[in-house]
Amino acid sequence: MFISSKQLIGSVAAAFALVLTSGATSPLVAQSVPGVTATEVVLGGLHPCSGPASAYCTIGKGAAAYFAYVNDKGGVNGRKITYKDLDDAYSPPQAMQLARQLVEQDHVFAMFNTLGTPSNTAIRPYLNQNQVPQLYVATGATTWAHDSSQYPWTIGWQPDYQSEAIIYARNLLKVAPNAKIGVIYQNDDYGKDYLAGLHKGLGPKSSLIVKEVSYETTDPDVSSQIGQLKASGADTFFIFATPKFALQSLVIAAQQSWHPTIYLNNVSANDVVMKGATEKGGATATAGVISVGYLKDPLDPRWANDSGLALFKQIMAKYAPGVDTSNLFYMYGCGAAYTMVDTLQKAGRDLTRQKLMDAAIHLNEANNPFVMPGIVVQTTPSNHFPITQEQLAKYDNGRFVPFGSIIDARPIIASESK
Amino acid sequence: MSAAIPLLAVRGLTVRFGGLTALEDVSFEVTEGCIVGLIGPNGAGKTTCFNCITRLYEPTSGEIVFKGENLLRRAPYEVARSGITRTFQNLALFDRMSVIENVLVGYHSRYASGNGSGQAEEAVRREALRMLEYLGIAEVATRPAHGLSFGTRKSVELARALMAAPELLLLDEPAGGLNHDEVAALGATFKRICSDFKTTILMVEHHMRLVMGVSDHVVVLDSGRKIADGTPDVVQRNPAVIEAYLGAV
Amino acid sequence: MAAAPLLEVSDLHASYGEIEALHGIALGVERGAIVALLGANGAGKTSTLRAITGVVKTKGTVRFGGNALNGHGPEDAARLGIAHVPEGRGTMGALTVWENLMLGAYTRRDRKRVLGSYERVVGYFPWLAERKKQLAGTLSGGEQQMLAIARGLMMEPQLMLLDEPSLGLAPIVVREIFALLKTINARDGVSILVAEQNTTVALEAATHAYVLETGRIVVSGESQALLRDDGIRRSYLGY
Amino acid sequence: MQELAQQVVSGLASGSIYASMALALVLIYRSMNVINFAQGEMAMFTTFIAWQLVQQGLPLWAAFTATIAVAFVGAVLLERIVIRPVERAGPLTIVIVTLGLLITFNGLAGLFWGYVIKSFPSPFPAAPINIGGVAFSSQDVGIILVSLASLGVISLFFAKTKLGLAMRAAALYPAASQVLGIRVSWMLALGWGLSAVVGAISGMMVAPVVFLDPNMMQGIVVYAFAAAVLGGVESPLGAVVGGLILGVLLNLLGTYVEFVGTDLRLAVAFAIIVAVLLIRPAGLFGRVSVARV
Amino acid sequence: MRLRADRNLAVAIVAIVIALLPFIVPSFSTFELTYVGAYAIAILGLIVLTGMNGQISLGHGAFLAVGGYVVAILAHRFGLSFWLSIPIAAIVSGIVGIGLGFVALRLEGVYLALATFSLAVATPSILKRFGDLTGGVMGIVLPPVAAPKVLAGVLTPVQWFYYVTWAFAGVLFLVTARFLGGRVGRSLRALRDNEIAAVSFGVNPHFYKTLAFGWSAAFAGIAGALIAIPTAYVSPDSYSSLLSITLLIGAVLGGIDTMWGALAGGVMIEFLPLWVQKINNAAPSVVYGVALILVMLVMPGGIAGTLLRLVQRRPPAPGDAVLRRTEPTRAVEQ
Repeated sequence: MFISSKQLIGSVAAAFALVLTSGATSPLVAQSVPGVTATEVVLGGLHPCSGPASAYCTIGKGAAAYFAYVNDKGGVNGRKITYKDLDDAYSPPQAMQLARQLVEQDHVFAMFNTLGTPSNTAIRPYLNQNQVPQLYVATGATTWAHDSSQYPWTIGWQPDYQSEAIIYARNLLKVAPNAKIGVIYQNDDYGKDYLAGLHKGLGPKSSLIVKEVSYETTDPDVSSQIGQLKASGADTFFIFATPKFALQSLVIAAQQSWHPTIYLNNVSANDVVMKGATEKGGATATAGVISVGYLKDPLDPRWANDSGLALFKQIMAKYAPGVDTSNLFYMYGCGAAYTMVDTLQKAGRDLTRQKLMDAAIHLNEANNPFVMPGIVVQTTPSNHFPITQEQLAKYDNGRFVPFGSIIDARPIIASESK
Repeated sequence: MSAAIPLLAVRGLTVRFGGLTALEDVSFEVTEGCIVGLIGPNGAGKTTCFNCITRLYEPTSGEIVFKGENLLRRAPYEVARSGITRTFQNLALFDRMSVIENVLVGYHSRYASGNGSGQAEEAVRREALRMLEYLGIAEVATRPAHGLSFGTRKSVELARALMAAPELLLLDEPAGGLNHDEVAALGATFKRICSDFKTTILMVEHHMRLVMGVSDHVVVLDSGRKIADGTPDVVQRNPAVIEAYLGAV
Repeated sequence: MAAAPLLEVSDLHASYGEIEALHGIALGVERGAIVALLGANGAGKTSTLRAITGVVKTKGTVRFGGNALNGHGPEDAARLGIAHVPEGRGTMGALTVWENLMLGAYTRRDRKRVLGSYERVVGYFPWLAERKKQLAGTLSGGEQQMLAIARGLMMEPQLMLLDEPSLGLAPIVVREIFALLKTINARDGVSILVAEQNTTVALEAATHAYVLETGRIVVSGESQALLRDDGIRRSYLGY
Repeated sequence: MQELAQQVVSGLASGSIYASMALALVLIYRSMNVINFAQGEMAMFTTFIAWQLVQQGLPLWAAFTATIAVAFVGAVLLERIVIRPVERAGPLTIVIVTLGLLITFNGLAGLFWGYVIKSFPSPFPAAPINIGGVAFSSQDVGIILVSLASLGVISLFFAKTKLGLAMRAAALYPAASQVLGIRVSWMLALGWGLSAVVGAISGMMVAPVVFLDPNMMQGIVVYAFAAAVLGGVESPLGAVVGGLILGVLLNLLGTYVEFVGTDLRLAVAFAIIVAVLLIRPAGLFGRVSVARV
Repeated sequence: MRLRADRNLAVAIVAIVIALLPFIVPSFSTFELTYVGAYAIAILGLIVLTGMNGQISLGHGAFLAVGGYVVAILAHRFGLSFWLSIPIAAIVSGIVGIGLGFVALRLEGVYLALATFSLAVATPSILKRFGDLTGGVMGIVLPPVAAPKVLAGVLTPVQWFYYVTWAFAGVLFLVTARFLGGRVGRSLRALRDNEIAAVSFGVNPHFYKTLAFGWSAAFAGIAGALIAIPTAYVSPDSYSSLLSITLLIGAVLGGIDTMWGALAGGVMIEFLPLWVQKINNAAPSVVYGVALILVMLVMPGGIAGTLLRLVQRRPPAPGDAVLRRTEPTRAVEQ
């Protein structure tokens, strides 16, 4: 138990040197892998459960429920998963300290699904330096994949925001090449990544954008922003917002008698938002809203008889009783946890961190029960975006109706990286 | 009364708060080396007058000249450095600080005056202790100022005011709340202070025996106006003073 | 003495935080009497009045009309019929004259009888009726003192406690106020305990007086006798 | 021109949100010279109670009324239990205690109701109103009217009722009020109760617009502070007018001043608070009090 | 005199414990204790400002941001080592603090709390607005800390920076103790206890109040730098209004009347969020909030204040200007 930090850092440094020179696994590390015993594998994660971003707390709970289910079924390769999920309050300094605690005190084998771009950005250098896998982070920034050569121990999971925006842009260029576009985006990494994606997707036709306005999460409402967009004469409205502000945007646009074609980002394209907006703004507020999906929305009647959804409900009922399962974040947590378990499985009985990372960049998971059928969670050593496929859908009469086939953003990303 | 230049001259002092007139065209002088009593019924404007001299109130009109210099041009915190300090009617000690620290704050204006700035903290502390001994309260030096008896608190205030080595010491009701033995002793203390510290005293006081006993000169205010000014004997016989304040004896 | 006095105070101690301000006061106010409480600034006059109505923390006994008062707050003293006109008059400058008067009758429910009291008070101070919409803060010092007394009367009290009614007032106004107090006392049978520094005026109005010094009663007696005693005057009253 | 009108109208709508919250802040400030940092969270919490009651099948107006009652009683109890012991304490203690309440209520709401936004029913019809190209909702009009109505009721209460008069007296002159038989300490509790009622009304008016979640009020409360300071923190009328001015001002600055844009609104609110406190500390409608020593 | 000897002994013991800790506790604890040191410095500034001088600041997170960003920008743009950038952070933050101090001169008690609170809330959006300088929402990644070559085998980078932080803390504590014990500290406290009396004795309120603001802001700037360096990352999300609130809460919980309060407060800020998570994982903030209220009701002097009182067997202090309300002085005299 008691290892002086000097020894630890020393051995890590030695291991690092060995890996660099030979590419082989260091015997030092192989001897005893942190967080792994014959019966247990310890994972760590950070989600904000206090402070302004607490809504995301449920993602961790969803993942924990799935792990509990797996453990009851015998675990992975005979090992039970212990998931230490801590509250970092969405604060990077706190995330840094908790990550160190998880790595150095709790000896986690890997970090799994830490939420938020700021927190993950803060802990990424530390985890990579110490060769601790930082898996399936819960943010759609492109940096997790794009900077994988610098940070090989880090990988995302969900479709990145830029690709999503590119999908919208391509769709728009096809159906309305002369649209006048107004955009509202959240003034942070999340909103700006979407905006950047939109610009990339439009390419030379970026001039179609007639007005971009941002909001802060501290803004009470966005009526001023919507008024500006309406006044700009835009006929197409991109909403890159979190649910609360997406909902407000939809309702306020309707109330200001502005009825553009609306593209709504995936995070906010859920039942809470759409039902709420329909209720407050009338059917016209939501009719024809275009979005994409990759998870199975528990409220979508399409999945009423789906076995994946049945499994989800069964797991939540047993391991997270009493929670509101219509919250898509639980589904997200389960989906990511499924991939995590899958990865552990693939990494084999003889677990090392290196093997785990190898498995993570050789994913080919066509059967994740929580994501839409046809979407394959897939990675290669040269492609670190696990989910790149999304399904366009249009809101019609109380639900999103898919149209067209599943679009894979992978070719876009590939051309993008060049 | 000598014909020397007055240490302090108050000329035509008028103070109004909103519609209330607290002082109306009050003029008097304080000569160096004497004890001047400022008397009058409660609410006559005595403390207001003090507050103007220490620059806590901005007079509506009038002039206050100290050592030939117009005090009204000074900021409130510069008055102490000019050589005027005071005590307060309702006691204004720094409650959460110890007695000695209270007294040390009294030294503050002397740091800035140049001659004191070189003096080491320890020396200043010793001087403060001596001051407490002088007033007979050295044993409470390290006690916090709150929780001391009323009389002791008044002594601490006096020590703090003296610590600034003032040329003019303003005492606001020094006898208030003291019993008659203590009041009797107070008169002697003031005379001693006057000679030991070369300090001129201007005091607001109700206790007539004390005022008349120690003052060289008495100024009487009533309802914001000066109604009499002179030696104790003269003032005591002034019909206006008897009418307004002393009552028929 | 036949009946127990209206107000009976014995061995009353009062303290502010750690500092004791009163060290065992004993005094009584007979029904219908005017009693003066004399002493220099800081002698404990205000504290005594405050201790009687329970504004400060006390030890000892205060009995009013047969009820033990101490241990209760000043609100209860008011409800039992003690009108305390505090030091500095306590007139509420930001409120109108009318509002001040109505607050005096705060504890009373019968609106008709409150209006009756108002009529009687206006009888004493006719100017109040004309200026009832005026803000109390714009009244002169003497008028404010009278308003404070009027407000106390709105309570229909059995006992009025007055704290330095002469404070800051011209001698002629002081005399007017004390004359009024005597009238009120005579006509309405309100007993009065008045704390004063203005010894002469107070002793002339009062039947009985107590002299306080540093929280203790040092002298008491008939006011006429005290007024005649030069020794007492010189020793304790300071002139 | 049409954009200008639209911005002014939606500024008034947002402003009325700030105004209704500022009104609640002013009520507490008037009764005990304290800024209740938890005011917004208390409003949010009571709005959740209303939401819960509606979920249980209560008609909206019944839930509304019940919530107001709960808010009043709850706040009075809160004052008795938590605030009273520190009633005479200095500003720092009270600031910390109200911050503690802020944290607690926020956490409790998250614990009970989660962080997923909830749609709160509106008592006003959903159909938008469109006058000459300027569109707004009847909810916007409703909030303005309710704010003005609250202001009217409060003003009448303080001016015309015995209890209101006693509350004013107790706040301004606690010592003098006590000896008149006014139970000053209970008046403070009553002040908390009233401001919680105004806060609850505010929350229930605001929730249909901004949607209900535990952090609903965090963005609003700073603007409510600014509105209260702008109008004069002791003046209910000032709170309402300050809120409306602030709403319009922020919208116009955000729309027409490139530098401010939509992302420096908070900084503008901060600047307004500081500027008003420096230039006219009593605000637009407050009385300038004479400082005495 | 015995008291002073006791105090010196206590200081020596604490210093020795702090010096030995890295060799006793595991590395990540050393890392956490580094933050304790940084928070203690920030709280020390608040003790000077709020505890000693009576000015309430709910906006010190802004100064932490200034400190953190100065270090980050200097390191990122110019590769400046933190030996140089930390003092610069202190100076820049101090200057900003003096600027705010001028504003604060006109504000009292609750008003100052209100104004500074709104600053705290506005800080992240201001940081984002000037993205060219601050890296906008993505923030700035700092290079990792490395121990100097001579110490490479002796101290790990974590231990090294622990000592750097605590060395700063030690020096700042000593400097603060020196100043607070003398004329400056007396003047600050005199202004807090009774501004009118203090002014009457020549204490310049503008100078000392502004000084206190600048002083505490400079300390917060250093703390911000010392937090940013081991975190190796600054972003607007690190400086939410919650940080400012937490700092003041830490100061009050620790004990705002005594310099020991800075230590206790630093420990509180660092570990309380962890402890409350352990008590109730579902709603940590409820535990946090309730605990805070209880502490204020039960021990208004904070942890250090209460402990000191027990040790010295002193009665509770009365009439504090900040902790207790002073009745507004209404003039009797006209």
